[in-house]
Amino acid sequence: MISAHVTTPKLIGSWIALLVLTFLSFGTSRLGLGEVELLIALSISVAKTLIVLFIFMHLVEQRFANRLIVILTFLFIALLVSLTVADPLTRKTFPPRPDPAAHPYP
Amino acid sequence: MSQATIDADTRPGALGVGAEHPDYLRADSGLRSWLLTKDHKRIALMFYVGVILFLGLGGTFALVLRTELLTPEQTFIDANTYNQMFTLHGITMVWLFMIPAIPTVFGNFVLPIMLGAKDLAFPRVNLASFYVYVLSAIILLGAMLAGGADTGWTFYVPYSTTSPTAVTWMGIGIFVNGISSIMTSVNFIVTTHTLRAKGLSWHRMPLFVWASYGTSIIILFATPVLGMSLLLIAIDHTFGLSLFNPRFGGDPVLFQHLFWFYSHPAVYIMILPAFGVISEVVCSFSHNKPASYRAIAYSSLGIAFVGFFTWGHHMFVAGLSEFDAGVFGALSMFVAIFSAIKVFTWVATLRGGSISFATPMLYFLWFLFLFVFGGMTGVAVATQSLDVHWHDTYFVVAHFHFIMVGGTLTAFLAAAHYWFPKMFGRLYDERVGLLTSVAVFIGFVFTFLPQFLLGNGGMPRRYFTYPERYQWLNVLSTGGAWLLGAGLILALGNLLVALKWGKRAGPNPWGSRSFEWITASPPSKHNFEETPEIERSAYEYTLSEEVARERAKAR
Amino acid sequence: MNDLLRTILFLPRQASTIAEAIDKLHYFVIIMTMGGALLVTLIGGWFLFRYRRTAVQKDPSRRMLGTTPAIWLEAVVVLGLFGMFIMWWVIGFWQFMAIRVPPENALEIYVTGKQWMWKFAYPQGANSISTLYVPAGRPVKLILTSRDVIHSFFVPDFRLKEDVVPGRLTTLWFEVKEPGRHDIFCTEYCGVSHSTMRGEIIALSPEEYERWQQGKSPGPAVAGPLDLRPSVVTEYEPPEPVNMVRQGERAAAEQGCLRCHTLDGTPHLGPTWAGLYGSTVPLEDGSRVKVDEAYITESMMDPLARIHAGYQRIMPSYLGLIRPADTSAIIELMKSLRDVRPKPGAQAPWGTVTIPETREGGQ
Amino acid sequence: MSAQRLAEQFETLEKQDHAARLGMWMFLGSETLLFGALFAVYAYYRGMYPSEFVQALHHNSVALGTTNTVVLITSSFTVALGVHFVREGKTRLTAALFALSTLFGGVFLVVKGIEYAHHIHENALPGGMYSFVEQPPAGVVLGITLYWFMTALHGLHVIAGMIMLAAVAVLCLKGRYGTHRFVAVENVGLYWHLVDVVWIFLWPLFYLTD
Repeated sequence: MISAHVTTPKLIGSWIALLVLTFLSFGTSRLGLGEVELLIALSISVAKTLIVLFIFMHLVEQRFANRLIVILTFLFIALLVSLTVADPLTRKTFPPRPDPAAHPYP
Repeated sequence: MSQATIDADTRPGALGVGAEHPDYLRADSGLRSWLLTKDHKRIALMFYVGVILFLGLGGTFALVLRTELLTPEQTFIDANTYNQMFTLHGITMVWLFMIPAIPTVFGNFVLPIMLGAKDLAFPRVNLASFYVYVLSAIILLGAMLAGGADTGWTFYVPYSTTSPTAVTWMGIGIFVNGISSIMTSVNFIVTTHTLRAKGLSWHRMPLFVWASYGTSIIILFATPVLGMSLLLIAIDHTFGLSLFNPRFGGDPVLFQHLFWFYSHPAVYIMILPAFGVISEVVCSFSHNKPASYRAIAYSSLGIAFVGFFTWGHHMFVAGLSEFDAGVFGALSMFVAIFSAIKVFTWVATLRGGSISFATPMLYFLWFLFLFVFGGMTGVAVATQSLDVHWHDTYFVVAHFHFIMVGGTLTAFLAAAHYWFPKMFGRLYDERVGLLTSVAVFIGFVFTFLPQFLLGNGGMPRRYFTYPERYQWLNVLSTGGAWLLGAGLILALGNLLVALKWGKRAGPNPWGSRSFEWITASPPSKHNFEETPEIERSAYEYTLSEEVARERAKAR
Repeated sequence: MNDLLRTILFLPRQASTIAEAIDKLHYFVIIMTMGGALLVTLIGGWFLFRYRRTAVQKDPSRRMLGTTPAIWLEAVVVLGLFGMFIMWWVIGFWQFMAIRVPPENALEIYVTGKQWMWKFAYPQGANSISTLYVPAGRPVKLILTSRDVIHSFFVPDFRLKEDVVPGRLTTLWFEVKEPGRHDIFCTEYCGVSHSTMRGEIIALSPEEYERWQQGKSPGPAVAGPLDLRPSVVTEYEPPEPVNMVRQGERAAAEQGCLRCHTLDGTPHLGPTWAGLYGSTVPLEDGSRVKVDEAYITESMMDPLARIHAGYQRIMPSYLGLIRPADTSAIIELMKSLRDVRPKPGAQAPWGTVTIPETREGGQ
Repeated sequence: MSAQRLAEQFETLEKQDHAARLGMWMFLGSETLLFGALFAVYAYYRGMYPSEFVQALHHNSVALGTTNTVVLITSSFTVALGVHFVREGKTRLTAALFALSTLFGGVFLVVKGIEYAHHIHENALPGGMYSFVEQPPAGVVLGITLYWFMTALHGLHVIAGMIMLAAVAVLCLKGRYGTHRFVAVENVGLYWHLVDVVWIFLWPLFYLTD
């Protein structure tokens, strides 16, 4: 069952990779790129998460069932976030109109 | 017709696997052996008692509600009590009855036996799940006594955060209840993965297992979201967290998103196990393999998956953006397809069978009508322009009661009769069973068909008083509710009587090929001495019963 | 046919222009639903009878063990059904968009829901409680908001409904076909007296409506079926003779708007209101925005969100401090000033300004 | 020893261990959805009030947040090492590494506490208690409330994880775990990694917002 084994050098390597990615993320956030920044930061976070999942959490050497759980988890979070956020973001743009509903009102 | 058609297994010596051991009911005695048991069958029975009690409580609330609605103005309770009643009816029925009902009682009892396992993967977690359920029930009952709640089971903000009732404790109670559900579902999934008997591949499993698997996946991923949203309500109610408070720019619609992300899949948590039961009942009584095993099995997973995409159709008029409404409307149509596949496959399974007409089969017939009608009105209310009129009227009430009562409760009753011989080793009275089934159906139709018309007429739900023009339909509905209540009590009485005075049942009174019927009725404590070796699927009706038994070697 | 089905299905009158189209879809959907359920049940029942065990034992040829059932048939039926469902969706969504997008020239009326009554504010300054007067044969756009919890504005005769959400403005539009009276229900549970939160829409002929607006006929007599009277008619408030624009001027003075904004185009701390409504103004971030109700409301409630270029970020938020009626009155005031030309060459005078202390979130 | 710990319903130890791992993964998946709901709230409000959110989170100390990120990643690394060594039977090393990870968890909480104290001092409190006069607009309060709620919930998970890590460290010393039995150690490790993963997302959302 265990095909790829997680070894000490691999663990140390991933640790260093995680720290490097952390500082990369920190560095890009200082550049002042605006909205793209968030996207970059989140992509880096996803990369870090994958390292933690596959190496630290040994997903690389486990059965598919466990990976399936991870896939489903991410899928459902993505679903929840995207379909929920689509609501406020499209209130004014579809159909295009000045929509008083998008604004706070006592 | 009734008794003659049941091939009661009367051959001497054929007492089923494990008959030489004392059955699980007699294996140990004393209160301790029940309360601290790790036996999945005993835990199932304890859940059985619990859910029946809460069915009674929720049903009582419902009868009070219906009686109050006999007249357009106040009949015998005041508005406040009425509002409390429908809230408590919803909370009790959804979280204390519907969601645990089939999985924790029949799932717990038969799922391990179906897989040829001695127990669930985590027996202690299973017991803990029961006690967490009891704890949640105590919290909820305590909250009912200490102020109740008048928010409706949907807990919409900002009303729920400002309501002077015990909303906080209701929220916490439901949160705890969710933990219990999650524990059961983790157990089911792990058991299905790791404890299948030798040779029992995925495509040989009984269809009930597939349905339970799908249900468990929904519970696992949807319940935490409900837990979080109710926790936010509870904290808001007590400490003023104000995350949805318009004063600070919060949007009450966001709460509805979170709530329905759980509560729409929750509908499938309630109906999927019912599908599982119906699949078993249909195949067992028509002595036929399912017209398409894979269609039923995969559509369970399909429903579990697609059920997550459709929550927005509860919010078409709630201030949802038109774009989101369109997306959710289209996605909602897909779920109906999976349900349709199931229904057609069941009907096709009947064709060419050899059908014995016992009580569970009659319940199946009711289920067919009620579920198809309820399900198609579901597609109707997901049609946006129609939903604008129907939303939050009695039409919606009638629709989901067709699914929940007409679907799940009917299937629960079918399961209660179908597995009764397995659980208690006795047969119930078939004639009384058929009669009560008819009473339940007629009562149901009279209760909820008029409510469709009320909804068309525009009567909003949760109305304590209503315009006079709606009265005659309400009177019909109330009458039906009483009949339904009476039918349920009679059905329960019939089963209780059979518990002591019923005829002894053999291991396989229905002549089913599914694996839980290999063991003795009632099964011994460990179900099987050794893991069985399975060389056939659960629906091999082309084989004679002896051959079928040989190809599922068990000891 | 229409009337027959409508009566059988217990549907109320089709009083709005879109009601009939919606009902046609309704008939189709409900007939298919009922028919589908009956068909499936009958086929199931027929199989139950034909393949009953006693009969099969007598005549084993009925038993079709091991025959492959017609999966293609199921596939065809399922695909057909799916096609039908998608058709429902297409028509339903089409109609939904028609329900949701108001025409340009609609008459705007502000609706405020509170526990447990409806309040209506008309552009010309009139107010009413529980009874909404609208002209027949003309599109009316309701701008809805709530003072406390979520309510829902439901008119069964129009087949229309929209939730009334605190903190937001939602809209609903309709065109009544002819004069008459129609029920308003609240359909979002809102507390003890939820079921008595009812009201009435009285549609008047355009002439009658005009007369009513001028205060000449406070309670026009309109024929309508008896049972359509709301069971609880709360207080009736005769339309105020006060003009909405006057009310706006009063509110603007009371709220202190006029300390920074002028009405005649004189430059001051904030943009002048003269000619502002309907114009397109530059924003700080370089984009431009059309000054409409949405932008004005936003600027009152959340002024720093999108600030007019060239002005300081000094305006306090009025969120929670100003009544909705005043908000709409101020907007009406600004509308009335849309044709006043601002004085040319004016720039904001940069003076030393103390930032007004805000009370936002202070509790 | 290993025969004893095989529960009656399992055929082999391998299956039993697989069951324990799968159960843990499912629990973690469920737990993640708990945070998922809050991420959805965050995304929804950030979409509605982009500039207010930036403003609200502006005074979060990036330095402290980044320190915490490094601390938590390192603790995750030590836990991973510990799990690695328990499989090789070096239980004393595992105990030491887990104790070190618990210590890192403590450092994380102390830094978080310093931040909280700073916020309390500024009156940047959640919900109705908010009274940080410099930042009035509506969305800001939501940003601060979310910050408090999400980090506090994460903090609770850190505390729970620390208790489990410490318990496993003690049991390792007592010789409960070793080459014959390590799935429980793995599962506690998995839990701690989840805490780390959640923080990996919280950090950019609440600290790198300028």
